[in-house]
Amino acid sequence: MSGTEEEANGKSGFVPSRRTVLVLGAAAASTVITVRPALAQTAGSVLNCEIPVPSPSAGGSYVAPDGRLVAPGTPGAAPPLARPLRGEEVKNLLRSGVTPAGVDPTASQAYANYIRRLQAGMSGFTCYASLQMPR
Amino acid sequence: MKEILNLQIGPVAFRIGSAWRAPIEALAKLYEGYPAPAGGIADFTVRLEPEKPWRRFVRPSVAIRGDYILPDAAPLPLSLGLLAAEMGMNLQMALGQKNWLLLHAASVEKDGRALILTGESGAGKSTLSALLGERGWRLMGDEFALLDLDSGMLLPFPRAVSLKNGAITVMEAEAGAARFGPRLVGTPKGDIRHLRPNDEAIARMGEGAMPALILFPRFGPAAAVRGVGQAETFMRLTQASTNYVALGEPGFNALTRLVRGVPALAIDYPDTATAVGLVEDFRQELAA
Amino acid sequence: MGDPIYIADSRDVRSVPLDGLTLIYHAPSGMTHIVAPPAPEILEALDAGPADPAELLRRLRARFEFEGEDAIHARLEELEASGLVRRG
Amino acid sequence: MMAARLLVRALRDPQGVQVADWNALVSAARAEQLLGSLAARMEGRAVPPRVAAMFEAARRDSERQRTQALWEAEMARRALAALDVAVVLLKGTAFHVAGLEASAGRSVGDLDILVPRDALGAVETALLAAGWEHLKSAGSYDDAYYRRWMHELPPLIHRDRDRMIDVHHTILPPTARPKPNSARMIADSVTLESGFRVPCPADLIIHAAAHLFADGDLAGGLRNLWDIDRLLREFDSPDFRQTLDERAQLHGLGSAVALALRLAHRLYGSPVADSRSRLSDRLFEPRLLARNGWGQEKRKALRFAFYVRSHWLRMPPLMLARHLWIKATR
Repeated sequence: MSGTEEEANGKSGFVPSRRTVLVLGAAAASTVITVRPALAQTAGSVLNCEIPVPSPSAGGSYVAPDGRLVAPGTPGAAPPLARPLRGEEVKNLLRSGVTPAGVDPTASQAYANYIRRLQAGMSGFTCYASLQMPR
Repeated sequence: MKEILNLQIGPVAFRIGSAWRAPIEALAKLYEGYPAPAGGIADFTVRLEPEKPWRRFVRPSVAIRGDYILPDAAPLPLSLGLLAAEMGMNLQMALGQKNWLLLHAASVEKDGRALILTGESGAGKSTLSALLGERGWRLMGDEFALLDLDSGMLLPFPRAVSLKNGAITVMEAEAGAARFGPRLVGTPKGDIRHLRPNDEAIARMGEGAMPALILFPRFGPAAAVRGVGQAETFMRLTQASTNYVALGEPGFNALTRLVRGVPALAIDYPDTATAVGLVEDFRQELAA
Repeated sequence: MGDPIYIADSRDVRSVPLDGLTLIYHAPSGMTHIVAPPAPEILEALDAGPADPAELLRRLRARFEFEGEDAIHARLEELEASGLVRRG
Repeated sequence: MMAARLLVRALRDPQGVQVADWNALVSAARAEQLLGSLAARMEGRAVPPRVAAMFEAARRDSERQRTQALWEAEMARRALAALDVAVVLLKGTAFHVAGLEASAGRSVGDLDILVPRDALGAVETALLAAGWEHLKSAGSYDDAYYRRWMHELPPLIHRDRDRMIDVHHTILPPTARPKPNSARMIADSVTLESGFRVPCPADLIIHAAAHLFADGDLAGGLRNLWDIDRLLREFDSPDFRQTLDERAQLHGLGSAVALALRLAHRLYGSPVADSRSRLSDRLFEPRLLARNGWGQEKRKALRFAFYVRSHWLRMPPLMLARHLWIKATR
C-alpha cells in the first residue's frame, strides 16, 4: 500500500526477506474488521429507551430460540412480549442473562437473540445500538 | 415553546424549550453561573413536550425531542423533567455533533495535561472525575470529551455531573449542598443527583488542554494496572465515539494521532480512594 | 473459466501500522478497517498491479514463506467484501 | 410567520434574505433535512460565527454523505455486475453520481435503484449473495404487502454497512392510478462516463413529482420541491420544457408534474411555462410550510388530511380499509 507511513523510504517493502513466515489460512478468524458506527455506550447515560420484542410490524410473530421470527404458535418458539423491554433490562439480559420482570425465563434467550439480530431501521435498533459495549 | 433556557457549556450552546415551567426552573438553578450563548444562537435545540397533547395535563409525560430525535426514546414522568432535559442535551450531542470527535469519556486536567477516562457505563468514571475535580484537578467533563480535529486538543464540556446511587453519598461529603440538584428518585438508572462543577471548572470552560493519558477504569477486587496496546485503544475509542464514522478522514487522522501519541492504561480499582491515588501516581510519572 | 483478476486501488487508502495490525482509512467508502496479516501483505502485493490468485501467490512467495495456498481465495473474498479489493 | 417560510426564502435568496432568528432557521432546516442545502447556498455570506461553524460542519457532513452514497452505488454495481441488467440509480444517489446542482448539500438515505421487472428475482438473489439481507422477516404481513402491492422488493439492508437498498421496478405502486412507463424510463436513461445510469433529466423531475404527490403525504415536501427547483433551473430551456411536458404525459403524470411545477414556482420561483395557481394550491402551500421555529410540525388537521389523501391515492378503497385495519389491530 503506497500510503504506508513506515515504508515511505523507497521500495524497501519489496526487498526479499525470505525468512518471514506468512500464515494465509489464519484459523477461522476474519482478517478484516470494519469499524461500524457506534451510538456508543452513550445511551446508558444518554437514554431511556425501549425495545419492543418483537417489533410491532412483525404482526404477532413468535420468536424462535435463535431469535428469528416464526409463525405464531410454532412449537418451541416464544410468544411476543406484552410490553417493550427497557434499556436497562435489555442491558442486564444481554450482559448477565438476567431475565426481566414478568418474562418467562426459559424464553429469555430467544428474546435476547432477537435483540442481537436487530438492524438499522428496525424498531428498537437505535436503543440496542446504544446499549452495546466495547469488549 | 413557552419556557426557554439558553445555555453555553464549553464550546457548545443549547436552546432548551419546555411545555412546562418546572424542568426549566430546575435546570436554570443547576446551571447557575453558566454564561448565555453569544447572540442567543444555539448549536442545538432541545424540546421537552407532551408525548400526546393531553399528556400535558393528565399524568404528564415528557417526550425528549429536538433537532435530532431518537425514535426509541421513551418518555419520562414530569417529576423527572430535569433528567429529561439532560438526556435531551446528550442526545443532540450524540446524534448531531460534527465539529469535534466526540468521545464518551470523562476528562480532567492538571498542569496543562489532560486525562481521558473512558470505558463502560458504570465503571465509575463520573464519580472518579467528580472526585478528582474536588482534589486539585480541573473537571473538564464527566460524560463527553471533545477532541479537536486539527490541533489534537481536548476541549472541556463541563456539564453537571450525573451521580448515581452510591456515588451521590460519596460526593455529598465533598461538595457544598448549593451545588447539587434535587435527588431524582426512581429513574431508569436508580437514584440520580446532579452536581454542578466548581467555579474553576466553569470559569475555564473555554480552555482546552493536550491529552496526556488515556485510562480505562473498571471496578475490580484489587488494584491492577496494565498497558493497553495502540490498536486496542483505537478500536475501543471508535466504539466510545458517537461520531467517529461520520467525521471521515479527519476523524481517522485525529484518532490515530491520539492513540500513537498518548499512552493508555486499563486500571482495576476496588474503591475510589485507590483510584485517586493511582491517578496521582500517573501524574507524577508524566511530570517526571 | 479461470480465476478472476483482483485489483486494489491503493491510492485510495491511508494505512497506519499499529501493534502488528494495520489501520486502513479507505477514502472511497469513508470506512475504517482494521486488518491483520496476511491482509496488508496481500494488498501490498496487489500494489504492483492487478493479479489473479496464482500471480498473487508468486508475488508473495518472493517475500514470504507460507503454507496453505488455498486459503488465498478466502482472504481475497474477505477483502472483496470489505471493498478494499475488487474484481477486474 | 412559520419558520419554514423563512427557510424557503433563505434557500431562494441566500444573500439577500433578512434573518432575525437564526435558531428558527437552523431548526426548521434540520427538521426538513435541508441544513446541508442551506449551508451550501449560504457559503460566502456573512453569518454569525456560531452559524458559520454549523454550516461548515454541515458542508463537511454533506461531503461524507456524498461519499457514502457513491460507495453504496459502487457496491451495488459490483454485486450486480455479472447480471447484465440495466440498473438505473434514482433520487439523491442519481443527483450525486451525475454531479447535478441538486446534489449540493443534499443528504441521501437509502440507495434506490430501478431495474426491469423481469430481472427482479435475479437482482434480489445477487444482492442477497453479496451481503444484503431482508429487513423484515419473510412471510410477515409487511413482506407480503410489499411483494403483492408495492412497487418494490421488501427493503434490503447490508449486514456490514447497515445501509438499505430499495429495488424498484416501477416508480409508483401498481395500485396507484397513474402507470408510469418504466420501460421507457430505463430505455431512455443516461449512461454517465463513470458507467452509472441515471434517468434522463425530465424523468428525474417527473420521479420527484410522482414521489411527492402520488406516493407521499407531503412529509419532506420542501426538500423534494427544492430538488425539483434545482433540476428545473439546471436544465431549463424551451426545448426542455416541452420534453418535460411530453414525458409527463407519457408516464401518465401530467397533473402531478404540473402541480409540482406550480408549487416549486410559488415557493422557490422556479422557471416554469405555466405558473398560474389553482385554488387547491392554497391548501398545499400551508401544508408544506407547517413547521415552526422549534422544528415542530404544526397544522395537525391539515397534515392528517394529507396523510389520508396519500393512502387514498395509493390504494383502492377496499384495500386501504384492509391495510388500515391490519395496521390498527396488531
